[in-house]
Order: sequence, then C-alpha cells, then structure tokens
Amino acid sequence: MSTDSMYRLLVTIAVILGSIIYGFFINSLARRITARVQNRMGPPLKQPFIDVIKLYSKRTFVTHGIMQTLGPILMLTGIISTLILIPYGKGYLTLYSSNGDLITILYIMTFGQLAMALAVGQAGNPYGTIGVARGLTRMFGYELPLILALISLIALNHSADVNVIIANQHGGIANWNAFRHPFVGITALLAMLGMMSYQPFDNASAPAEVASGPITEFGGKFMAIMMTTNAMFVVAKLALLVDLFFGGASNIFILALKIFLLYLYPLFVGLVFPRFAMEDTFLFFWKWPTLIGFIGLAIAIF
Amino acid sequence: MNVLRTIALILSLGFLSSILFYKIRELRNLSIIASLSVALGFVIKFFGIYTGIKRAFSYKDLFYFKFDAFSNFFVVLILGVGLLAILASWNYMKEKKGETFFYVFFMLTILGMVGLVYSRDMLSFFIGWEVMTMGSFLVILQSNEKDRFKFALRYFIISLIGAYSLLWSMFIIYNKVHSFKFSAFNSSVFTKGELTTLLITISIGFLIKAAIMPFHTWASGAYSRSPLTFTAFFSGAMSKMGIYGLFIFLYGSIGLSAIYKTGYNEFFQTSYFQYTLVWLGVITAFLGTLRAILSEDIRVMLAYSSVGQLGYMLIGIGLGSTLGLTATLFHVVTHGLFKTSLFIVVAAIIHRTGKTKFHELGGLINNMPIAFIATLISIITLAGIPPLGGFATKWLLYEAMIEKRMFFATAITMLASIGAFLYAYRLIQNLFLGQRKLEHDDVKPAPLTMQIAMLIPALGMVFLGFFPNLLIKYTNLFIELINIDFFKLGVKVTDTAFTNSYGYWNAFYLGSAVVIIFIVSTIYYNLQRRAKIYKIGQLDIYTAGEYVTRETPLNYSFNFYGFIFDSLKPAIKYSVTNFITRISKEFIALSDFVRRIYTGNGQHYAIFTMIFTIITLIYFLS
Amino acid sequence: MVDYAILLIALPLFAAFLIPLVAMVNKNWPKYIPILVTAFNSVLSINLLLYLNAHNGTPFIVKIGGFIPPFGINLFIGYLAIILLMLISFVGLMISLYTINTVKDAESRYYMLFILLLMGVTGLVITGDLFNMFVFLEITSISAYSLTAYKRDGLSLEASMKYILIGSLASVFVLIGIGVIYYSTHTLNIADISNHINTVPKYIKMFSLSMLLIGLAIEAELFPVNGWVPDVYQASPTPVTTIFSSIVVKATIYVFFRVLFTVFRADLTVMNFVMGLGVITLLIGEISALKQVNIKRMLAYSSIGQVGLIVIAISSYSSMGVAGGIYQMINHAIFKGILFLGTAYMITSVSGTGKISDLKGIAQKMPISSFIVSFSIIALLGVPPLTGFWAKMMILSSVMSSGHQIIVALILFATVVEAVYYLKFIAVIYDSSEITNSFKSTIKFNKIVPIVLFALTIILFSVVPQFLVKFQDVLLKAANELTNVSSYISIVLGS
Amino acid sequence: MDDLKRPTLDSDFTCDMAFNKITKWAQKNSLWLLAYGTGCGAIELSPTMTSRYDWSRLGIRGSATPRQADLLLITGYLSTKTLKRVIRSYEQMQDPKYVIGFGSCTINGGMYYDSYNTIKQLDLYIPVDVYINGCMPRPEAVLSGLAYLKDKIGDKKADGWIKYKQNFEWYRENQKKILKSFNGDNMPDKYNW
Repeated sequence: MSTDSMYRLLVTIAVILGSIIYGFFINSLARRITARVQNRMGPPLKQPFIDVIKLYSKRTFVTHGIMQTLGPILMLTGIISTLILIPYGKGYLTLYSSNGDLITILYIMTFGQLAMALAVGQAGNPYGTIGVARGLTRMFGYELPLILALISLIALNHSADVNVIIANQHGGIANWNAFRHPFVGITALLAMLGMMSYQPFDNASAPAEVASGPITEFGGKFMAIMMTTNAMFVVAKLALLVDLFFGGASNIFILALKIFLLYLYPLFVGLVFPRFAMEDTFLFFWKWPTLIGFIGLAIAIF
Repeated sequence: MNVLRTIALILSLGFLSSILFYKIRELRNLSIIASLSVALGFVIKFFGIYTGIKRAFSYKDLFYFKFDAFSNFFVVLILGVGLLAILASWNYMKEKKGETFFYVFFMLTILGMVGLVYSRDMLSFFIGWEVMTMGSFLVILQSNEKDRFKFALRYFIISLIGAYSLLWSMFIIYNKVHSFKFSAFNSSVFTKGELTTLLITISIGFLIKAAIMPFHTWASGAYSRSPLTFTAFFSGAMSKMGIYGLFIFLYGSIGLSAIYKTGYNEFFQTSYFQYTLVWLGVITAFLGTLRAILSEDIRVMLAYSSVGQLGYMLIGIGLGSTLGLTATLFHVVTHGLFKTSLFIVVAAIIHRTGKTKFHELGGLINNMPIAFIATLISIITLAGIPPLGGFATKWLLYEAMIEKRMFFATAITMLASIGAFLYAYRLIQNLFLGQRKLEHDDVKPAPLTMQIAMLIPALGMVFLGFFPNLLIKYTNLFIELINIDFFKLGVKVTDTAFTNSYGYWNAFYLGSAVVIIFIVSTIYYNLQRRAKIYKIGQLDIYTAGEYVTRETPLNYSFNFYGFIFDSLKPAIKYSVTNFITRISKEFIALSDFVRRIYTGNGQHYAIFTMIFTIITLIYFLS
Repeated sequence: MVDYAILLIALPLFAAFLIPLVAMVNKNWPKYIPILVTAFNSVLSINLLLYLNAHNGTPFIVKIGGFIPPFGINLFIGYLAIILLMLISFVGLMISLYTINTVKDAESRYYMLFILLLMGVTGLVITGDLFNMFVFLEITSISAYSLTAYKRDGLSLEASMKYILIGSLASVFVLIGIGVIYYSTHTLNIADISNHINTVPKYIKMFSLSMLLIGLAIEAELFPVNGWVPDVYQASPTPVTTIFSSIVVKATIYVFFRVLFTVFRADLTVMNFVMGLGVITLLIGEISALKQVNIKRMLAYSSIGQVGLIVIAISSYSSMGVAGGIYQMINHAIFKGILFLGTAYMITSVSGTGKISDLKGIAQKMPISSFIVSFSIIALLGVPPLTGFWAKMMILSSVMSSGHQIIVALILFATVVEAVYYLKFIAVIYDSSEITNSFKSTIKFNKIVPIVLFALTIILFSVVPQFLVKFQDVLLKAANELTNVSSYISIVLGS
Repeated sequence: MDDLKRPTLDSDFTCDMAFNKITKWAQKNSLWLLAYGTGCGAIELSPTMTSRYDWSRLGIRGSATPRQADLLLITGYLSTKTLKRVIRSYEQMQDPKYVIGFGSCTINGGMYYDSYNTIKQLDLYIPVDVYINGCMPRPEAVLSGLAYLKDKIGDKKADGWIKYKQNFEWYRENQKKILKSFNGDNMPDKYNW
C-alpha cells in the first residue's frame, strides 16, 4: 500500500469517526436550541454520547430473526459507503469520491435505507412496517424535486461529478449554485425538508401515532447503531447538499460550519410547523417544489 | 455441420420428444432439459462466430437465417431462462391439470423464439413471431386459473393486432424493395411519409409485445394467469423479443439515417421518432411502477413491474446512442435474471401456500430461506442499489439520457426507479418478513429444482455487480454488429471503471469497498464481549401492552401504500385498460348495430337489391 | 382426347334421376349413391389432373357433340377448373359420408337434389358457354331452394322463400345480361363473346355487365345483396349449409370473375368497384359475426366475410392476388367444412339448439373433434406456418402491390375481429369450469372421418414445403387461366 | 417477602462491563422512560417534562416503546386488568431496567386500599427500585425520586431487574394469584417470551 492510499485511508477513517461525533454534536445542539425555543434548558451537549453508550451497554438484545440482527450492520455499511463517496474538501478530503459520481451517491444512499427497512420487516411489528411505508412514501414524494434539482445541476455543469460541481462554484457566495440558480436552490431546499425527516415531515417515526415507527422494535445495541448511523447520515446528506449548492468547502471547519447552518433551517421550519398528514406530505412535494423544480430545470436546459 | 441446422435439430428433437412422451413425466422433462442444455452449450461454444450468412432453409429464397453474436446473446437468454423455467416447472407443474401439454407448448414457444432471433428476413421473423405468440397463448391456457381464457384471449388479440401491424409494414417494405431480407432494405427508395408510417407500424408491433404503455393492457392478465414458471420465461425472456425486434428493425435494417430522415431535432440530437420512443419508455417506466406499487396481488405487481422495467429498455433503444443501447442490452440481462428469479420465487410460494395476495402471506423467511436470499438479491438488483448488477443499468441509462440532454425524461425515470424501490420492498416485506400466518407454520421450503432455478440467476446478479465490464465488452461488440454508423464511441471500460463525458463509476472498487466496510462493521458490531442476543418469538413485539394472539392480523400489508393511492386517487381512475375496455364495448355495440342490417325481412333484401342495382347502373353507365 | 370429362356432369345427372328408381327397390340404397358419384368424380378429376400434367399444363377444351366452338357447347378445363372440380368432388364426398344417418327422415328426394346441386356446381366451373352457365346456375339455385326448405319447419320455409325471392331476381338480372350480350354479339360462347366484346357499344356492354354483375353478386353473396345468406345457412340441414359455404359460393365467385375477366375484359374501374364490394362484404360479415349467439349464423357471417376476402384478392387482378384468392377458396372450403360439420356433430351430441353456449366445456367429452375444430380455426386465422397464413400472405402482398394499403389494413382489422369471435368460441368449448350438458359420447365414424380427413388436408397444405412450392406454381397457372383472356380465346377458338 | 432471594451479582448476572465506570455513568445519566399512565399520577408528568421543571436536562426523555426504555413509571393504581399490560411491558424492556412506583397507590393501595380490583402492593408483582409517595407527588417529588434512582444506579443498588430474574417463579406465582386466567389471557410463562 502506497503512502498516498494509506493517507487517504487514514483521512477516511478520521472523517467517518468525525462525522459520528459531529453528527451527535449538531444533534444535541439542535435539541438544546429546540429547548430554548420552548423556554427549557434542554439536555447537556454530551447527551447523545451518553445515550449511545448506555444503549450499547444494555445487557440484553432481543431479535426476531437474522435480518433484524444483520440490518443495522448493513445499514452501517450503506452509510459508510455513502460517506466515502462524498468529497469533504480538497486533496485527501475528497476521500474515494473518484469511484462514483452523483448518481452513484444517490443510489448507494438507498442501500442503508433498504437494510433498515428489511430489519424493521423482520422485527414483525406493524408499527415499524407502517413507519417504513410512510418513510418510503415520503421518499417517493421528495425524490421528485430533489432529482429535478440534481439533474438541473448536472445540466448546468455538464457533469455529474461532485468535485467538478464544487469547482464550478468557486469565487464567492454569488457563485454558489443555490444563489446563482435560485429556482434550483429553492427546490433543493424544499426537498431537503423531506430528506431530513424533521417536522412537519416526521410522519415515519411519529411517536404518538406509530410508536416510534421503524425503530419500534429496536433497543440496546441495535438502537445504538441506528443512532450512530443516523448521525453519520445527517452529516453525509448535509455535506452533499453543501457540496452541491453551497460552494463546497476549502477546509473541514468551514464545511462543518456550513453543515451546521444548513442544519438549522429544517430545524426551525420544524419548530414552526406541526406534522403533516401523510397524503399532504406526499402531495406537498409533488406540487410546489416540483413545479419550481421544473421551472429551474427548464431554465437550466434552455 | 451447419451450426444453425444443429441447433434447430436439437430443439426440434426436444419438441418432438415433448410430444412423444407427453404422458411420461421424467422422460419428457429430462429430454427437454437435455435438448435445451445441449443447445445452450452449443450456442455458447460457437458464440464468437458471427460472420457469414448461413442459409438454413430455403423456400423460393425467402428464408434466411444468420448465426451471429448478437442473435446468440438473445438465444442464450432464451435458452437459459427457458431451461431455468422448465427446471422450476418440474415441481411446480407436477400433477397440475395442464401439465402434459404445458411442455409441448413451452417448447413450441422456445422454437418460435429461437427461429425469430436467428432469422434475417421478415417472413421467417414473422413466422417465428407468430409461433411464439401462439405457443405462449396456448401455454397460458394450461394454467389452473379460472379466468385464464379471458386474459389469454386479450393477450392473443392484442398480440395479433401488433403482429398485423408488423405484417402491414412488412408488405410496405416488400412492395418497394421486393425482398423480405433485412439486408435488402434500402431506405432511399422510401419517401419521408412512408418511412414515418413504417416506423410507427413497426414500433407498434414490437411495443405491444414489450407491453409498453399504452399497449400494455394485456400484460398484467397474461403474466399473472399463466403458469407462473412460464411467466418467469414470459417476462424474463419473451418480453425482450419486442426489444430485440426494435433493435433488429430500427437499427439493424432501417438504420439511424433513415430514422433521422423522418425529422431531426438539433437540440436533442435525436429524431422526433426516437424522442417519442424515449418518452413512451419514460411514461411506461413511471406508470408501470406506480401500478405495481398499488397492486395487491403478487403476480399483478410483478407483471406491472415487468411493464415498467421494459420501459427502461425502450428508453435505451429510443436514445439510439451506444451508451443507451448498452444500457438496454445490460438491462435485458439483469431484468432477465431478476425477473426469472422473482417469478420462480413467487411460483414456489404460491405452490406451497396457494395464496396470491400480499395480505394473505408473510413471515416465510424461516420456511423458505433460499427463496428469501434469491428475492433479496433480486430486489436489490431491481431497485438498482450499487453493489449488485442492477445499478450498472441505471447508471448507463441515466448517463445516456443526460448525454442526449433529455433531462426531464431522466428525472422522471429516476423517480420511477425510486418507485421500484417501494414495490421491491413490499415484495420482500409482505412475503418473507413480518408475522407468519398461523396456517403457514409448516410450509415447506421451495422444491429443490425451484431452489436451483432461483439461485442461479441470483449468482449471476452478484457476479454482474462486481464485474459488469465483462458484459459491457460483449455489448460493445453487439452494437458494432448491428450497423450503427453514428456513435462508434462505445462505453469506455478500463478494468472495472465506467467513464463517459458526464460521470464515472467504478463497480469493482465500490463493491469491494462495500464488502470491506461490511466486514469491518460486523467486527465492530460484535466487539462487545458478553452481549447476549435473545431470539424471541414473533408475537413478542411492542403492542402497547395489549396481548395478541397468532390469529390477530398483525401484518401491515393490505393497501400498503394507501397514502399514495389516496393522494393520487383523482388521477388513478383514468387508465388505458378502462379506456380499451370501453372502446371494445362500444365496438361490440357497433357490431350489434351492423348485425341488424340483416333484418330478416325478405322485402328489405329485395329493396337492398334494387338500391344496389341503381347504384351499380349509375356507377357503370355514367 | 379426354371427352370422358363430360361424365363429370353426365354421371351425376344420370345418378340423380336414377335415385327414385333405386329407392323403389330398396329405401336404404339411395344414401350411398352420392358417395359413389362423388368418389367417381374425384377419381375423374385426378385423372384429368394427371392428363393436364402430362400435357405441359395447357388447358384443353371438350367439345360436346363434336361441334367446334363457337358453335355448340364446349367445356374448358385447366388447372383452375380441376382445382375447383377436385374441391367439389372431395368436399362432396366428405359431406356425402357425413350425411348418412344425419338428415332426419332422409328421403330419396334429398339425395337427388343433393346430387343435382353438385352437378350444377360442377357444370358451372367447367362450362365455356354463357347460356349453359345460366342453366347450371338455375339447376344449382333450384335444388338449393328445395334443399333449404327440406326441413319443412317455419324457419327453413321462410329462409327458402327469401332465397327464392332474391334468387329469382338474380336469375332475371343474369338472363337480361346474357340476353343483351347475345343481342349485340350474336353468340353465347364465352371466348367468342370476348373476341367481339370491343365491338359492342360501350353503354350496352356496361349495361350488360351491370346486369350480370348484380345477378352474380347475389349468388356470390356480396354485400348488400346477400341478405338471404344468414337465414338460409341457419335453416338448411348442415350438410347443405356446408355445401353452400364450401362449394356453391366458390363456384359462383369463379363464374362472377370468369364473366368479368373473360367475357367483358373488365378494366380497373370495374375491378375497383368489385374490390370495394369485397371490402364492405368482408367488414360487414366479420363485424356482424361478432355478436352472434347461434353458431351456424356466426359461421354464415364468417363465410360472408371470407367471400369478401376472396373477392378482394381476385379483384386485385395480379396473378399473385388471383392465386391467393384461389388458395383462399380451397382453404375456406376445407375450414368451413370442418367448422360446419364439426360443430353440427357437437351440437347433435348435446342435442342443443345451436347456441354457442350449448357447447360449453364440450372439449372434455369430444376431444378429437374439439381439437380439430380449434386447429382449423387457428389455421383459418392465418397463424403461420399453417395454410391460412400462406393464402393470406399472397392476398395481402398482391393487394399491397396494387396500391391499396388501406385495404390491407382493413383486411387485417377484419382478421382481428374474426380472431375475437372464433377464439371466444374456442374459449367456450374448452371452458372446463362447468359442464351444463351431460351426455354419452360415442364416436360416430362416418362423422369423425370427414373431419379428420379435412384436418389432414390442412396439415398437408401447411407443413409440407415441397408440396407448397409445387402448389404455388399450380395456383399461379390457375390464376393465369382466369386472367389471361387471349390465351383463353386462342385455346377455345384455336387460332 | 421472606423467601425472596436477595439479588446476587454472580453467575450469569455479574458483569464487569455493565457496572464499570463509564457505563455506570452513562446508565445513570440517560434514563429513557416508558411512562405508563395507569392512574391519575400521569397528570404530574406533564409539568415535570415541560419548561418549568424540564426533566430533559437530567438526561431523561420519554420513549415510545419498552424496547428502548430503561425506566418504567407506574403512575398510580393498577387494576388487575392493567397489571397484565404492565407485566408484559416490563418483560419487554431490556436489562438493566428500573421501575418507579409513583404515588401511594403503588405502595399500599392508597385510597383504593379496600378495592377488590386494585393492586395494593406493586412489588409483589414486579420489582420496584424507587417509590415516590404522595397523592399526588408534586413534580419536585418526582424529580427527587428520579435523582434518588440515579444515585441508586450509581451505587449499583438499582438491582430490581436481577431480583426479578432470580426470583422469577415467586413473582409469577404472585402474578398468577391475581390474574386468575393467566395463560388463558395468553400471558407467557417464560421470561422474554
């Protein structure tokens, strides 16, 4: 193994670990912000770590079958595979993004979700299955505007290569895709609301309706891994959006800042809106964001 | 000895033995399997030979057959899938009512298909086409479904319309070039209008077989009412004949330049005709997927899924670029693999349980582990999730569409493939996961032959996921074979990486990365030393403290995506099927009206005679 | 020479008048006489075929009474005539076989009329004289009227009445046409008329043509003057229906075109008119059949449709088209033979009223005849490589090359409609869900044998390619005999 | 109560990991509770979790399902009917798990002391780690009860779950005394059924 690939591997591992930590960090920050909005104190910043350690130190783990046991592992596999394809900066920080373009990233993202869904299925809890059905329906909804936005980007940059898209945005805020192509940006931001599964689109894991949805049957270690992967996934998704629409980042700290700022947006939207019904969620994405997306794509092509 | 004659002989022997021994199960099946596998081996052995026309049979110089790699590609698919389907039928059709003639007609279908794939003239192509349609029609009648006649008839009538559309265009061509040979076709003798007519009629003929919307109305019924092992073949190999026909007729004989002559769009660098094909494919992919998502019957879902998947293939053909055609050929293979596997799995489940609806099943993972694995691999391929073979199709297709600047179409196609994820999940969830029904506690695993038949394609899919380049090498060769003079570009494949002007993708590295990450995650996962994992019963789930019994229907499987149904309800009520049904009803009403011309009154007939006399006299004496 | 060809007409005529005498000796003997006669005619026509093959396939004439044409009556026998003769005698033989013990209370009269009908048809296809042709037409028609009314129930009497009404109109028109042409050319020999037809003033020629066209169109079941067809087909005894559908119509179509092609040297305007008639007949026939519940009536409408197809084919005027039309005549005769006889056999087995629904699930009880009927339907629909396909190919390619693309589309459309109702019929007989009629199945050999023989003919035509190649040559020669006027004249008049 | 075995931390239930320092700290500071609102006491939970008292600052949060919960709150009286559900939920929770009896009713029946249909003493049926008395206990009392439980976890004294396992037959017997048709109601005989 050459030193170059060795460095790349080390950076990758660091990014993976860092994404876990950063994911937890912004998660607890969000919880604190939510608490402040509600005039509460909120949990300490280290709370997610405590939760994960606690879950990991549970004494019993119950499973309903092989898929429930394997599911979290596969989920972790899927998320890490997604993570390493997203560039987090320049040089080694592009990780392994030269092994797949935007389409690849978009598809490999679903790997983890499928694994999760399978695990939920094996658990045999109807609440979990309902949660998955809701989640998939929501995905079917928000993917349309999201795809429109991404296709617009590909059309504009003549490339599906994330690194190229980042490179095309250099030179100030005005050159960021979100601002240079406002329709595309708006579409992506609206689709992102669905992607982040915050309120008002948190019907998949709605605690009061379907227990906690997909994770109903998962406790202990399984839950711990799910929390970890969720944290990583949030970072991955946000990093991708930052790369695509907000000019990427020259170093990891700016990226972290951008991720955090971007994360605040669905959070605040969620604080304002109550949960949508499933049909409304689905139709919402297929109405306005899609319309805007089509306009954006039309502008991008012609 | 002539290769083609040998293959024809081997297959005919199989066919004859299926007739001769139609009552002796072992002898009949073994001879069919032997003949198919010998023919398959033969084709594979001579796979590389593709030069020179070999005339196999001559009737006034009408019939020409050619043994080349492009045909062999499809023949391997036909024989391979046919072999698997017959293998699976051994147990599936056992002691069912239509068993004896099932094999006869199955072999007839295969004969017709092999004939049409090797043929290089329109007449023998048409004969093979009709034999295939007839054979499959007869096979559908061998199933045990009550309403098989209705759907088989629908299939046959619509196929007939397609075949006649084809026949019509054949005569238009024959009338001008005075030959049925593909190579005799010369687009310069046709006017623009004639070419347009030709393209439309030819496409209708093939799109009907490929069940592209709006010609798909036969598909759900015919796929679901056939004996299901045959449906594996039907969907896995036979529906591709439409695609093959489009390849041969559009790009093989008519040629891109002729297609471009009918109208060329500068911006998209395609003709309007191809543009229409692409959009038909996109609409099919999307609406087929939507129908599949909303169906409650496993067979119907798979049928609509096939409709949708054929849409992807049509898109590739419509694009007409090397990348697009490669995508189509690749998808022909992957779809052949996963649909065969899935239909055989479903056949096994229905064979063992007798249930066909999603909400009547569930929790079969422990009963049928092999079927579960096959399904898992198949749906991952179906949904196009990277480490397996399905993603290569998706990647090639999207890149091809983007290359042609068809961005809207790309977006909707991608959405359709997300939709495929939805129904794929339902397929595995409602059949294998969730709560097992009480009456299915001692369901036996799938029969051995079916297990073999469902696992072999699964292995193929895994293999293709890591080494798609091996297939791409061949598809590049095929595309060179069928006279495409425009895009000689080819898909650049260096080792395992795919590159084109828009993007890149490295199948092997990505696949290996996933495997390595999986291993690492597993190790991490099991780090905790004394973790004790309890396997608990299926009823030990969170039920808000309520106690439930096995009789309680605890599966969420009926109206699974009810949200989507509710949301799209105003749109869903319009369907082509309803429209066609309406039209046929109106037509029958018309026929009733026409029938009344014959009033049964002699005086009226006399009046008719007089009127006719007057008309005739006026016509001839003026 | 082959003057014995006159026996083709003479013997049946003699046999017909012999029947009452035989009946006086033994009541059971008359039913075997048609078999003997048709068998003899078959042998004779095969003999003629061999003779023709030995003489390079040039058609020959038989001079009756030694009068040299244009004086006296001559018979014109070529491949076309022999094909039709063989068809008539073969189908006649099959039906004679089938008739035994079929028609209730069959009397000697029945067999007499039956033979007379066959004789009239035989005469139609070989005669070379216009008035003689009219005579044969009348013999055919009158025996057909009587046979239609043979059952003597309300339905058949009514049908016969309509048939007489329309048929007499036809006779009148034909007679007027012949009279006018005789007045202008002073001859009745077809070749001689044809020789002189261009000297006839155009309006007289066209008037005469119109008259003959109308009269013969009625006999040839062309729309809109085929109103009698469904009633007559439905009401007459099945063997008679089969004769009508398989033979009589073919002979009248032959005469129709012989008159148009040879007598009047018809041009494209006439042929386009006829083709139009054919298309309308095809469409109306097939569409009307779609909703029939009575099986015989459905087959009657289907026959009308097939007549339309044959007429379209022949009126395309190209040798390939005419050959295809002749091919389709043969096919249709065989298919309709199987269908009428087979379904009648089924219906009598279940003692049904003739409704399609009576035959529900009959395939389980009568597998052989059900299979053959389905097979013939599939062949009729033109599924390759069965015989119907080759005929349809020839027809379509010729119609297409004559520039009528829309008509090709309409033919294909009609075939689809045809497929719908025929396949529905197959669906009914193979419907295993419930069996309404329980009956004892006994194989009656005299009924199953004709059907099986017909089916063997289909297979012979379908899957023996060497035979097909030769057969196509024969068909083309036959087509040439119909279309080539000058060679006809030179053969008959010998210059 | 006398024949009840005191929990021992040996054999199957000892573990070096569950009670080492980090995990102890984590278990103490992350209590996810399944609020079983059986009785009127549940009304006190709302103020405890909202802005005024805000238990989330102590690392406490509600969880929807027993699979993820560490702490079962029995808020008030239990009828025989609800006892079944409680037992079921408790057994679905994953070790280590804790129970808080909430209000007087769980201790001695409270104002329902003479009811024919109410459970008087909760820890005959499931092990209770902490009782919070009062009728109703105010949020302050609840919080102090939770704090006491945290201390108890820190001192390795919250061992009700071990006690339940080791004296499983005893608990089952008691449960069966109340729930007459134990198996008729599909109640499981085994732990982790």
